[in-house]
Amino acid sequence: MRGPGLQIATVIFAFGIILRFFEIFMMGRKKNLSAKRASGTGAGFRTVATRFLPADSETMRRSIFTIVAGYIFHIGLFVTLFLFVPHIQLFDALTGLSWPGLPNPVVDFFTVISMIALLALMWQRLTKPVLRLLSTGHDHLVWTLTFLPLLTGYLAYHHLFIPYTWMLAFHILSVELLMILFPFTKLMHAFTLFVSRWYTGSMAGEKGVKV
Amino acid sequence: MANDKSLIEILKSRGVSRRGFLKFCTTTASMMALPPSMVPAIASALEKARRPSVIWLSFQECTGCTESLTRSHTPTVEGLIFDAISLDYHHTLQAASGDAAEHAREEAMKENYGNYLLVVDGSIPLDNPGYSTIAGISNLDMLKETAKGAAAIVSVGSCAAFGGLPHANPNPTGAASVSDIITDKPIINVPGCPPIPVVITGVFLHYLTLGTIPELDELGRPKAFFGQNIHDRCYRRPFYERGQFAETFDDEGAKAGWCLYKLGCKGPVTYNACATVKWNQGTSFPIESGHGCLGCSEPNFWDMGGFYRALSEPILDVHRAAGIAAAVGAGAGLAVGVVNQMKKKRAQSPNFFSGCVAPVCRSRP
Amino acid sequence: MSKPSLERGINALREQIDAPIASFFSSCVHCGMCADACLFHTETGDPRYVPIHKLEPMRRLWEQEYTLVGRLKKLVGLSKKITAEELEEWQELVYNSCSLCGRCSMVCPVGNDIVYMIRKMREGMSAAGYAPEGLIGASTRAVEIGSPMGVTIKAVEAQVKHAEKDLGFEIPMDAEGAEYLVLMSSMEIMNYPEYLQAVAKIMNQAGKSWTISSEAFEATNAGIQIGASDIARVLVQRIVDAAEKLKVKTVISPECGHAYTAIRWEGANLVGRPFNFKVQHILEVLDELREQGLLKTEGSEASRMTFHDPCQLVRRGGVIEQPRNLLQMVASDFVEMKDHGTMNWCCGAGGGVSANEDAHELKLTSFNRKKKQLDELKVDALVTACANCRIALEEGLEENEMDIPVLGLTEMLAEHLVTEKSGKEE
Amino acid sequence: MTFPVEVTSEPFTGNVQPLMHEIFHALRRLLDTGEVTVIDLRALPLAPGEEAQIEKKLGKGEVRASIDALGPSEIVETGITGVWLVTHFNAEEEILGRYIEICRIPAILESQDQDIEYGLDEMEALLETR
Repeated sequence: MRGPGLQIATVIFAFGIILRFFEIFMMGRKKNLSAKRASGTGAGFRTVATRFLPADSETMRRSIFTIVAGYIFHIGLFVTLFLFVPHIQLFDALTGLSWPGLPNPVVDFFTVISMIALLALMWQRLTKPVLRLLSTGHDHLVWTLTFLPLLTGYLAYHHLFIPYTWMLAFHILSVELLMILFPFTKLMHAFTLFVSRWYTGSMAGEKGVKV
Repeated sequence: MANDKSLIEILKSRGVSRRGFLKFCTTTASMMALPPSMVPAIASALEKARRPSVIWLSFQECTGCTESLTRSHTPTVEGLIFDAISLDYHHTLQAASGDAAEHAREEAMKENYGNYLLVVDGSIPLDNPGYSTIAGISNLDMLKETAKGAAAIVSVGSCAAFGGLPHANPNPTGAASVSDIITDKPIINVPGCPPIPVVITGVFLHYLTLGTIPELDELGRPKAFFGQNIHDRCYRRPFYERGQFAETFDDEGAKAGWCLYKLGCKGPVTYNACATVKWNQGTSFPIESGHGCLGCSEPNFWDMGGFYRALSEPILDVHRAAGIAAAVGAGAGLAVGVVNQMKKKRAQSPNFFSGCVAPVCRSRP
Repeated sequence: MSKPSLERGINALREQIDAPIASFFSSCVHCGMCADACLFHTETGDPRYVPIHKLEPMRRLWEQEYTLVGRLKKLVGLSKKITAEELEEWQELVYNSCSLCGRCSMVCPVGNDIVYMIRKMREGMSAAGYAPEGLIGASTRAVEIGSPMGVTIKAVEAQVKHAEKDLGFEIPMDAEGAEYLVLMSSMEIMNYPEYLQAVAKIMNQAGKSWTISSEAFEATNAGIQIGASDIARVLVQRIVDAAEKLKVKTVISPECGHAYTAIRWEGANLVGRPFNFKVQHILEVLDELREQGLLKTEGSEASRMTFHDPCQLVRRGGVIEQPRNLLQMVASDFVEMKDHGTMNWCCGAGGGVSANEDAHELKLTSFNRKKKQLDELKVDALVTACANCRIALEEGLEENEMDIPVLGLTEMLAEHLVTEKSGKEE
Repeated sequence: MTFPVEVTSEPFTGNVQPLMHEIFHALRRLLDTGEVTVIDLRALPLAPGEEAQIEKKLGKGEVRASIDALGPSEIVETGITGVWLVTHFNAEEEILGRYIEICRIPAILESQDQDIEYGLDEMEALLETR
């Protein structure tokens, strides 16, 4: 039932990610000649860590919906992707790294809240004026690419609608599609956000500002 | 070729009481995966059933299917079934050999044209007919010829049903399944390597008693036996749900009977009755004996990436390909990066860099 | 010299796009959180003012020219070219509705420094000729006359004379070998002459040698605001030349936000070499003097006060604790606004907005943010350390009929200096 | 790597308890309407030991019968009157099937009309030879 899809997807994924990093880093940046207050390197890493939390409680209050739904979605996705035992088994086979998983009903719960959060975020995207203005086909494509593996995985696990084997095939296909398009869409943020945070943190750190 | 006697008469002639017949019907229902409430219907059907003629062809096979069948529950119930059918040709089991055997086949075909049941085990080589012949007749020719007059075909075992081991990569003989070749006859696939014996007899019984083809899934398998996957009916399923897995065949988890998913069990994608019907007179089935399911009743099970690799692991090696892709990505990235830098440099040419000194800015385009 | 044109604008953008920008655009998922951090959006509700949207033409250029996929899309005609009309439309977004305050850069969950990009976007906008008249005028005056407001050295000299009369001692002009070179903003020269006197008093008390330069008195830099690095470089170069000529150790940036950014952080990068002198904001100098015990004050203001952080000093400059240390010396009832320090809200007039008449209405509307902050605190006075903020705050308060005086921190400190007489008594 | 969760010594399917409930309701139906229920133990996924568990729970009753037709069969009334355990063996004493029957008496125990007819014939023959 399974063919070379994963191989193709992994190849494109690996190719794309490396290509994109080269594309980004080779744009270069000018050396900062001003007198630094501190080295930016450490400050960059500090921001990489601190940006996992909202800037302050007021920001939290102002953007509560985006932050809460965003957190739930990302945590749910993380648990589903990395703590479901069959997934760990796949990572083990691909990378040789293994770690303990969670019981299936727990993973199931996280999958569900992750999907609910994604739906909520889509609802916000379709109704909030700022997001309506910002959103493009790209945003909806990326949303769909993320939602499909969750949905098909959930349906396959619960044996809903069509036979398990078929749903599993759709699940695998949806993940492969996600992998293929990942490097060339804003899904890439999963990697580049660390780069972005580091740049911002280090530039501010050189000025003695914690961001 | 006495097709005149009904099953009940045979039983009677063997001194089987009505009570024995009832017992037979009860276990038959069980075998056909029918509920006990169907027993009276089976009984009345069996009373009327006639002996059908059966021709059994063995092609590229290992005789494992026949072994499985003949070792089952000997010599009573299934034995009776074989008494009930008229097995006119089976080159492993029949006493006759050579011309006499082939003659028997031709005779049976002629006499029961349009009514006999054709059973096939083994796959058919398409590359070179010489790979497998019987009495100088290629498997392909024999199948086509025999299938013509058959009422229905039962493909016993994964080889006949899906090509099986001969079909495994790189498929040196060009092995094909029966359904790859015969398209104009009802075909019942009874895959497995070998199939569960009572499943084989169950299918025969269904045809014998009800005279119909059982309800089949999209792979031509009777839903009664292949309707649910091993995983869903596995007694170790709760361990899967709780995330308790045996990591090796001799660790504590293995001893405690935890789920064998990580050790390559193909239960989740394998449709068969092993977990309920079990093997060796209901003694156990592979998972109960501590080994994962191989998925032997599924097409291409031999090429599913390895019996001891978890289902979610990739079939093909991706490391090398991914490594090469990453290197190509780096090369392409380097090239794109250099082109970008050149473009940036061009944009920096003094002509432009002199830029928007104020007096000029005042004259807007 | 070539005329501004779309081609030149696009070329300028091509040149500006660097690795951080490529990473930022790759990371943005259009979550819209920057909208909640931008006072031009929060106070108007206009969705067009969501910060990341202000960069859309630049983002497209990056995608089309610097990514493989963008190139392919361009090749098959799937991408929209950047047009002059589009840049014209964006002028409002890039200049009127952005004060370069950088609050959006603080909240972006993927860590994009959005204002870093706006600063660079303006390079393209000005090269293409789509910059506000007000800023073009200011830049022209800065280059031709020496000050964006048209203040000449004569006005400075007049002010110096006036101050010397008031103070009773000489203000050093072009004094070689002084420790400090004091710069001013035209705003201070024209509207807040107290600043120069305050600095003179403090330096005098501290016994520090200092000077002003007849060749480089103006600290502000219209080139930074309009986004024209060549102008910015010319203006910074004047200061560098003067500082080197006078062999000063430290150049003091006045109470002005963007001037500090221009000299302290962009200066060396604009002239292309590190400075051989230090650059400090006046508050940094004062805080150092305080630490050394050279800044002595007496008495304190009893009225309830708060401090408005100039964005370029806190978020973009790193001068955060100094004003608080200094205020503690002279204000007994100092309270913080809810959002302060690096999370403060802009006065609404930074980044060239104050010099841009097109942005006048928007500036007044966005002042509502500050008004709300002040209403919560009910203060008697507002202290700040940026002449531009100060003007904007005064204007906003007047518009809203709020009777709160706005004070410059340096002047406030100078007013509380221990006089020579009381000093002797101690 | 294993996930530390409390381990029960025996694997279980969780099917025993529902089965007991099914038997309970079948027994009530038998009393109320006379309806007979037969449960095929082979059609249920049961873990090793679970069948024994069921047997143990139901206990042993008063009646125990054996049949010798096409191999032996064993019919035992469990400790719950009306609940029978029927096991069919082949001639080699291998189990062919196990059933729980909820009835007054398992049908297999009743003498069958056809067999009675043969009996009559044999009786006749017996009497004639006499």
